[in-house]
Amino acid sequence: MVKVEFLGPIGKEPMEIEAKTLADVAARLKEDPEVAKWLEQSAVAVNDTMVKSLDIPLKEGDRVSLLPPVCGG
Amino acid sequence: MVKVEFLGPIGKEPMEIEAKTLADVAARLKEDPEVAKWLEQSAVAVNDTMVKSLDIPLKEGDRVSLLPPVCGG
Amino acid sequence: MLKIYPGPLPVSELLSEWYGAHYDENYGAMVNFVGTIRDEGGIDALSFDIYLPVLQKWFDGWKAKLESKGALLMMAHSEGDVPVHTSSFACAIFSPKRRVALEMLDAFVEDFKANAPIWKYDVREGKRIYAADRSTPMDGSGLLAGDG
Amino acid sequence: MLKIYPGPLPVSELLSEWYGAHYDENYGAMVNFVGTIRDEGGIDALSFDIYLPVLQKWFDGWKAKLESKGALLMMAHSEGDVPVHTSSFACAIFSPKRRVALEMLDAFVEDFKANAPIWKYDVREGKRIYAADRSTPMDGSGLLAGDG
Repeated sequence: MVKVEFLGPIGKEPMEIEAKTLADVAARLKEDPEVAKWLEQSAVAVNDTMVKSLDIPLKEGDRVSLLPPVCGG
Repeated sequence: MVKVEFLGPIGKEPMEIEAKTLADVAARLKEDPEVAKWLEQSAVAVNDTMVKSLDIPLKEGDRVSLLPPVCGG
Repeated sequence: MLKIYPGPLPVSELLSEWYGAHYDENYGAMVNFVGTIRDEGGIDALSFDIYLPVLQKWFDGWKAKLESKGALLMMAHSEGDVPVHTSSFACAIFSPKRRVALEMLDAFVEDFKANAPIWKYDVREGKRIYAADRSTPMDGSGLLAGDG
Repeated sequence: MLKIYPGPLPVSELLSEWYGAHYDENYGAMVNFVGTIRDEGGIDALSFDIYLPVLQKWFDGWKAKLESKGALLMMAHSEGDVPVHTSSFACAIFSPKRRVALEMLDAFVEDFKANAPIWKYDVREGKRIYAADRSTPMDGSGLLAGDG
């Protein structure tokens, strides 16, 4: 199981899902309409490191974070 | 008569000279070896306004200032 | 050094503290940027969420980049509500060279706007509304939307 | 506002005063540049001559340029001796827009270095030596050297 967190304005409680790669996470999240609408505009971190590839392997206990559009300052 | 001032490191007392234009001032200053060496690197103000042309007419009492290379900050 | 404050930043104290901590370390230039909440669109305040673990890594990356140029970086940001005409963001760069200070201030502030994990909300009549129209997708956004 | 100080600038007080005077006037960004004397080449201090009438006109030109962009400009500079590790130059720009603030800070500081009528001297063992090697001829230099 990996934990998926939704940061900032997504405002959704974390989910626990079965996933071996980020591609598995993507497939699962697309099924949830509330989350799916954020996917196009969100960046992704695994264990708080920003990632750019779906091939990232995931292991038990990993945390995947979705970061929607930002505006600091 | 116009007054010619030498600013910053030139360190020379002001001179009073006869001059109808800046070209007259230039001719006069080139005769003074102590000043001549600064001319290539100095900018010029007439009555505290920076000028870019030798054709500027001068009148009695005008002040011409020589500004050598600067370094503020 | 990255500091997070609940509510508005004490700007004068921060600038004085940063200058006082480093003025005698032979940096020829200090530059600062301070962001202050503008009174526009009828808001009472802006409010900020921060995801600190990623913000800290982002900041540490910039700090290391500046250190490689002989320069220092420090920054403060607010979390929660920041009323109009108070400040939510401040930073300082100390550098031996003025070109490094000026160029890195510009680059740092622009990357901050684009990639620091901070979310902004308008506060109107006690309600918090995500500032979607002023927000920017971070580098690498859309990864999970692809056909993977 | 252009202020000349005999000796080192009170940097923290200046930054605090500038921020305090304008934080509530709806400028979204304040940027600062502070120049501090580096300990190098065995100097005890730098020393500055200023020709204020031309400096004031140069400053007023920049102030008007920034006002046309909705921005404010203020600056302070030292005259006379400024020991190493104290500061001789500080400025602030307030702007509604951060791009204006960042771009104008860079342009203003570079033009300051090239065209503000200020002369720098090294101070060593009580002697004042013109910093010719670090000085720049102002725009239009050489006018009186031509064949006119």
